[in-house]
Amino acid sequence: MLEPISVSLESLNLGTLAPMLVAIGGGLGILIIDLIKRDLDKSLYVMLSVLVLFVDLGIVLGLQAGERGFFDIMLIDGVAILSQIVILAASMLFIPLALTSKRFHEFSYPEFFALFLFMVAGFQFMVATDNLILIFVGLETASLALYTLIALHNREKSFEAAVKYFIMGALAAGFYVMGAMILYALTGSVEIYKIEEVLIAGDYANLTILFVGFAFLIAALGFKLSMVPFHTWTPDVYEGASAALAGYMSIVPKIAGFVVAMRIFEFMIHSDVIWLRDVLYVVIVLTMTLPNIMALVQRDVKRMLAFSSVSHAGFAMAAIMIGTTAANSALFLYWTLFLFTNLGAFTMLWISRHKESRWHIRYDHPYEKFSGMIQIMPVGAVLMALFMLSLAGVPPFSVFWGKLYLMSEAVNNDYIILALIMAINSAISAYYYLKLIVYMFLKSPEENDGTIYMKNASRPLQTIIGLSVILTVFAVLGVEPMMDVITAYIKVSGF
Amino acid sequence: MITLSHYLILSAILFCIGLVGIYRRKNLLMLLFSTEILLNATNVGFAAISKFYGDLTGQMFAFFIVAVAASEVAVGLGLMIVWYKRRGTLDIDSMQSMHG
Amino acid sequence: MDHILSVLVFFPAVAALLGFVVSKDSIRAYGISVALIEFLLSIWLWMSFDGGYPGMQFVEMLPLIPSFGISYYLGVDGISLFIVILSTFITLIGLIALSVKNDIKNMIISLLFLEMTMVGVFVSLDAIVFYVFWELSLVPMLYIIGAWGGNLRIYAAVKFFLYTFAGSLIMLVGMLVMAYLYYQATGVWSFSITEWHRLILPMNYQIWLFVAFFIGLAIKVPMFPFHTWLPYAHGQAPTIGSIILAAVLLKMGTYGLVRLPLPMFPDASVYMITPVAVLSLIMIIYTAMVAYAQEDMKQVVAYSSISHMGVIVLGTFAMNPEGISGSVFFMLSHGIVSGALFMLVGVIYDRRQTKLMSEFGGLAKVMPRYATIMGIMVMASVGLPLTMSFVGEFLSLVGFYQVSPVMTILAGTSIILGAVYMLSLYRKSFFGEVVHEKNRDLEDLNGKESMALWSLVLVTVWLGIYPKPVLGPINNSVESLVSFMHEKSITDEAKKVIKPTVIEREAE
Amino acid sequence: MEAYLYTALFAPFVGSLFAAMFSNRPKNLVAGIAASTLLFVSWISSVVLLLHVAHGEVVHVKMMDWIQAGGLAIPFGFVVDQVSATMMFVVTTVSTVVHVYSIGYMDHDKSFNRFFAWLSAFVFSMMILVMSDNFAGLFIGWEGVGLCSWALIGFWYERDSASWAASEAFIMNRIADLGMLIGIFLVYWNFGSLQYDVVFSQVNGMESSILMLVTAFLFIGAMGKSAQFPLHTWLADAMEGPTPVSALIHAATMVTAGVYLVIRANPLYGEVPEVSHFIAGLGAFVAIFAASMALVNRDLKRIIAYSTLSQLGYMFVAAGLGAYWIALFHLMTHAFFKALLFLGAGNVMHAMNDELDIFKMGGLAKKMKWTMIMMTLASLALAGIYPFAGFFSKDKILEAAFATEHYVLWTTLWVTAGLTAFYSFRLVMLVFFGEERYKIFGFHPHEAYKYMLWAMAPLAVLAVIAGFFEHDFVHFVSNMLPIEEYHVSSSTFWTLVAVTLGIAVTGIAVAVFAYSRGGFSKKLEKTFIYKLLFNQYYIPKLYDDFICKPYAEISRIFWKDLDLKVVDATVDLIAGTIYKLGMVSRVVQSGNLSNMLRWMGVGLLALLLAAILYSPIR
Repeated sequence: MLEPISVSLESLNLGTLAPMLVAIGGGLGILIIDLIKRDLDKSLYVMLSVLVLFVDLGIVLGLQAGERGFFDIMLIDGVAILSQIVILAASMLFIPLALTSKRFHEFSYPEFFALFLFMVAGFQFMVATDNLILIFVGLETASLALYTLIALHNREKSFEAAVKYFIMGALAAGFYVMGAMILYALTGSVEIYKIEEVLIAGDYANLTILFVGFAFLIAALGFKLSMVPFHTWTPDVYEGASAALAGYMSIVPKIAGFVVAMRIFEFMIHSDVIWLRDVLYVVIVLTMTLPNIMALVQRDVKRMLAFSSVSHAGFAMAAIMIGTTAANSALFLYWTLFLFTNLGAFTMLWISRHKESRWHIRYDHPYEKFSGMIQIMPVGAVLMALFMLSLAGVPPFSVFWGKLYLMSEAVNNDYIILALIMAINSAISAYYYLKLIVYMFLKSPEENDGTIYMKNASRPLQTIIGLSVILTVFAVLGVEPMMDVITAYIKVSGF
Repeated sequence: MITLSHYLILSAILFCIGLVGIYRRKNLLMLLFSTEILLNATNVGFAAISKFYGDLTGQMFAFFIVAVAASEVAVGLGLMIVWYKRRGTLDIDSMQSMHG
Repeated sequence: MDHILSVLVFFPAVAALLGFVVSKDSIRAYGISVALIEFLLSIWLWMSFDGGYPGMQFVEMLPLIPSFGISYYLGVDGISLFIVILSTFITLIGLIALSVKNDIKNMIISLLFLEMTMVGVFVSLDAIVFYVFWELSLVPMLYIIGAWGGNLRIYAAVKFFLYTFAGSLIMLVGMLVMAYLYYQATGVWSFSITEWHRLILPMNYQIWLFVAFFIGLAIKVPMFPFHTWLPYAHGQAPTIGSIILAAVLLKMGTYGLVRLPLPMFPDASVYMITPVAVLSLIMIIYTAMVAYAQEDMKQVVAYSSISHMGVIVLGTFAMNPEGISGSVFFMLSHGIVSGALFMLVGVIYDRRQTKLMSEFGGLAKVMPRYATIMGIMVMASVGLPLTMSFVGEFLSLVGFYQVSPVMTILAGTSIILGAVYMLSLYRKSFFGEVVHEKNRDLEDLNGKESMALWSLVLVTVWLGIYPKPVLGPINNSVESLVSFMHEKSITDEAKKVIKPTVIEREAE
Repeated sequence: MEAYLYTALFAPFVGSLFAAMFSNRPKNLVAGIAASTLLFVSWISSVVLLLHVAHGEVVHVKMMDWIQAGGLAIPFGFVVDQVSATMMFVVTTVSTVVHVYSIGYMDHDKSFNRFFAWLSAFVFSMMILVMSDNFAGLFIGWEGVGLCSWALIGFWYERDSASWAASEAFIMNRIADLGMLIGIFLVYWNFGSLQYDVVFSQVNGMESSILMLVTAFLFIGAMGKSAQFPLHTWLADAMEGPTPVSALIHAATMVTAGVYLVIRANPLYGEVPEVSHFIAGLGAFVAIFAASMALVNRDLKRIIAYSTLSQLGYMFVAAGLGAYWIALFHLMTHAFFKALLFLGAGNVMHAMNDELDIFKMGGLAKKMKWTMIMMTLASLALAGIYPFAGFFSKDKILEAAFATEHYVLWTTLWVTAGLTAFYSFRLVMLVFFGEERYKIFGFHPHEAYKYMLWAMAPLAVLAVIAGFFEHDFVHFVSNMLPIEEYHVSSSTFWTLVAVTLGIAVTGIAVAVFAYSRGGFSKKLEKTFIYKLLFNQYYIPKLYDDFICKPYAEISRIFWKDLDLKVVDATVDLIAGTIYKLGMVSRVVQSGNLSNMLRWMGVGLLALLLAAILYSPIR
């Protein structure tokens, strides 16, 4: 005869759940508003979701590290807070991209914004727990929402992208649960810290099974983080999705994935089990190099950016393999700075998006589209060039500082070879970023009317571009304070 | 007497079936089903392990998996219907517009 | 005026930004006046510079990323001062003689940005800041070559960019390692070059770091076998591009050698003398011969400048005040002379749209003034006494003679081979009868060209006859540098090779 | 005195600048006159200095610092002592004459002004060369004269041969200059200074190996300027320049710079007999070698050029034997009569509108009496006939050779003396006497301007009387240069004189006899010897085939095949390979879903494999 379970409310510590609840509530709210009054303008929903996210962010900032809640499923440590901040900030920066001057199918649906908020909530769940179940749930919530958002773009390619992404995602989910099951079977727990304890207690007994389990998890996360060879979806999905969403995908899901990877791999990396480190090393090198090389031969800027962001993910992943506090801080710094630049770059593509395929049957943004841009739209050309240089890691633009910290971490932990590989990869990557600059500055224009690059450019979008330009160019001034905050958060969460 | 290992073997077999399905089939619907099998294979495993350890976490996980699987089906079917509407086929090879 | 360096660095950049506003037809005047102001500023810097004091002056320090030891740290000593002045001077001259017609606005703006990066490289004492300017300098150059160049311009520009970029990234890794080692040793992060100088490293570290830095710098110099981007860059670049590239950008490499690896890794530098010297010898002789084979005037000058850079590197690795002062001075003279030569080639190119020597002949008859200046500059380039380059070449070779007589003799062949290709160039295109009808009525130098060129001639001869005002400060800094290296070096071999001034100069 | 020194030094420079101002303008007589006057000023101050120095004190000034780096400190310092004073006298004298002469000679040349600019510039550099008080300053002048000779040889640059000869001269000198530079480096690193006085004061301390190196390398430099074998070919080709140039640069002054260097550095050379002997030997060889080529040459100026070469040989013999004052003395006398000879040749060329083949002349004596007289005087001096200048100096050299028991040298020089006498009178005969062949070729010769002749007069006088100043000269230079008395019994002495004079006279006699009878039979020209001599021992051809052509070829190979096809190609290859890899690796991105899923499977399998492999070694 079981006695009834009595749970005191404060032991639940619902505060830890609050951020996600806000997001979800906001999403529901939007749907309800739509029920009450049909076809309201998208700008309303955009601003609503920004506000929701703002509140969300406020609550997140209010949390203090080191709490657990809701049957100890929720874990609010520094990383959780930090990553949520990044996720929310990025979402707030990207959602206004919906305010294009041209009408796009998806934004006419309020569901779009609801789904967007659900997705954010999903990501927040992912990062705010060390329970494999909740990670899974969060991950799937986010992914399912994302599939839909992609599909909502309502072009043939979008559906194709969505389906591909969906099927592969399903397989990845299978891998994930399989991995989780193996770990569960091995340790009798699905909480990472417990798993860690049990493994250490048993001094990593029967490694093979453990490795197999981790193999599945790596595969699953590798899919999310677009690690080679699980990256194949990335270019297609980026190409299929709208530039705005592609930019979003290049930042937010990855940061969530990084956090999960951090939680799952960190203890193993610090142990004397070299397997994980070596495997990650190989994966990382592959992920940095292969997409880099493939990006060389791309003909579409967006697709090129997709490959490049895969390569950047490889860079960041290196930090997780290195695994020191400084390295993890460097990861967050790198990704934030990368966010600034990528936001700008994708927005530049987004404002020049046309409904009809004007330059190329398949591509929206072939290189030829930008040829001679300096002649017809100097400002745009210069801005785009800035973002490209930043991505190429030319100082003093934002990404350079991220690279600097990452490489220095690699050096400091005696991964000199890795640092050199990073250097060489940056050199290679310079080529395809340069290619766009060459087209913009050194080729003669095909068009004569600069406005074609501004078709979508509404005031908000221009604001966002301006913002990201400032952030990109003057990043150096922000590095120090950002680094302080990041390191503080990372320290308390003991990574 | 059926022990844990039997269950695990069963789940492993189911998982492999799922995998094979994913790799062999050319029809999106079949792929969808295969992923379902994949997920449910692990359900068996989770249930058995949680029985073995005598704690409920595994079963909880199983339930969540079921839930997620369901929603996946929802989304997946939706996508496929749209695709079928547009292309009149669910053959994988029908979608290769993006490559290189 | 203790922020004069910041002003020097950022004045052109600000001016460039404002330049977007200036209207197209008056942008040229704008550019020239900005360059003039910048040049006067640099002259003022020289005037207020204390030539007697060997150390860093006008130091500015502003922490950028304190926790990582990166700070905005500027300063000049005798070594960098004059290269700064060279950059501002050459930019001014280049702008005066500027002859491009299309997109002149973009050209001038990018030139001003380029000027910022050049000055920045030479005054920055923080490795990262140095690196920032170093990399930034590629961008405007890429644009200049790529947008105003010849048929292969894009290939040349991209090659130039990627080649240098790749090299400098390796140097960046070296810098990070250096910083880490410094951290290990002292417990604080610092990218300050002057701080790094004080760090004494074990031999094996020194060698690896030396290699890392050397690759980055050697590509810029450009050392054989990394030199192949240069002929393309020069061959395709517009005149102004070649002038700046040859006069200043190449100097970044050799200046970097003096500033970074030598004081940081004296032992490794000594250890590496032979391989480096061999490379330089190949540069000197091989490229001189290649220059002789060229059919294109500009290519001759391009290869000749590679050959001369070889002598500069050699002088740098002489490890004694004579050699290093000589090489630093040679940097300046080579800047002036090669700049002038490229400008001269540009003059004829503007008139005939070709640079092939076979197209010319008898120019001395048609354009006597042009021929005169060309003659002077040719003679300067072959290192005739009483021209600037003799002082540099002589000192470099004197210095290196102490290290290895045999190699010096080989290097000395540059004065012979130089004469061979330069005279054949002059003979082919200026002597003989006028063969091509097109050449009959070429107009001689016009006002702005003569002004620009004569000022270069003036400098060449003045500093050839009385180098003291420049050589003095350089020598002071170099002497302290050398004695510092001598103190710092750990291996006996290095102690032996690195010779501070031994012979007392007669007091005057 | 300093004022005189600076005047002597800079007057030509001012002249040069003045003329240069008009260089691109049409002919302007002022340029020539001004330059000449300024040179005359310079000559006067040189003479003043000469007399001043004669009292034994030396003028030494330091104008300003030049290069100061590390331990190296080079000032612009000038010294006027007996040696440099002599040189200054010679240089200014000859060049003044040549300047005045040129006003007439270049009369019709459109680049009249440019000519004087360069000519004065040359004198200026020559003055620096001889007056500098350190090796670096010497080198400045050294290169300066090289530059000017380049410009003056190539003065008529439209002529391809001229510009070629100019380049050849410059480059050959450059080769030697490298040796000189190395010598200077050696001096610096071993003596710690480049000042003559500092260096020479330390000579005793030095070990001979270093001294040997120093002297050897310095002498390489000398070989270039003084066109000693094997660097002699440029001198003959240098005759492409206007004749006054040949007179001034390639007879009287520049080519003797090498000799001057050896004399100037006699404290060094005195210490190393090996090198000195080599110098003497080479000198003797060149003497006869050049004379032999002069025997058969048909070119008026080249003959004189070769004779210059051979006389330089004499000087080096003297210097090599340690008889530095004799070398200097011969240098001086030779300057006078050789310049005179050239200027005469100039007149002849004018008369024959620049025809140079002496076999197209003849019988010009009637038309141009004075020229004939002066050239004969000069030839007599050259041949070393008493009482002409050449006799004293040349005879002393032979005596020195004999007295120091270098009989081989003596014999060589003795034979050479005969040859000299022969070819110079062969020239005189063919040009001025015998049948008037020029009529066949339709020339209308005429005597040169009066003032040109007057300009030559001083040289003529000097060529005659210079020899008699021998003893004053000895006394004059005695406190600079070692003077050793040769102890030969007076009988031997007189026999020597007799023998020398004998062969000289014989030579002359043969020449006069043969060519007054219309020369030797044509058969001789078929002989191998003749061909050999006529083609200058095929040495120019040799250089062309084994140095110039291969060099050009190798350069071309380096460029086309090495630089482009190997070095650059490798770089592009690397880049290209990476790009191709990109092309290849696109297959991963086939866009087919099942394919993409397969890749995920591959990844998983790889991971599992790694798991299995690693599990033993955790």
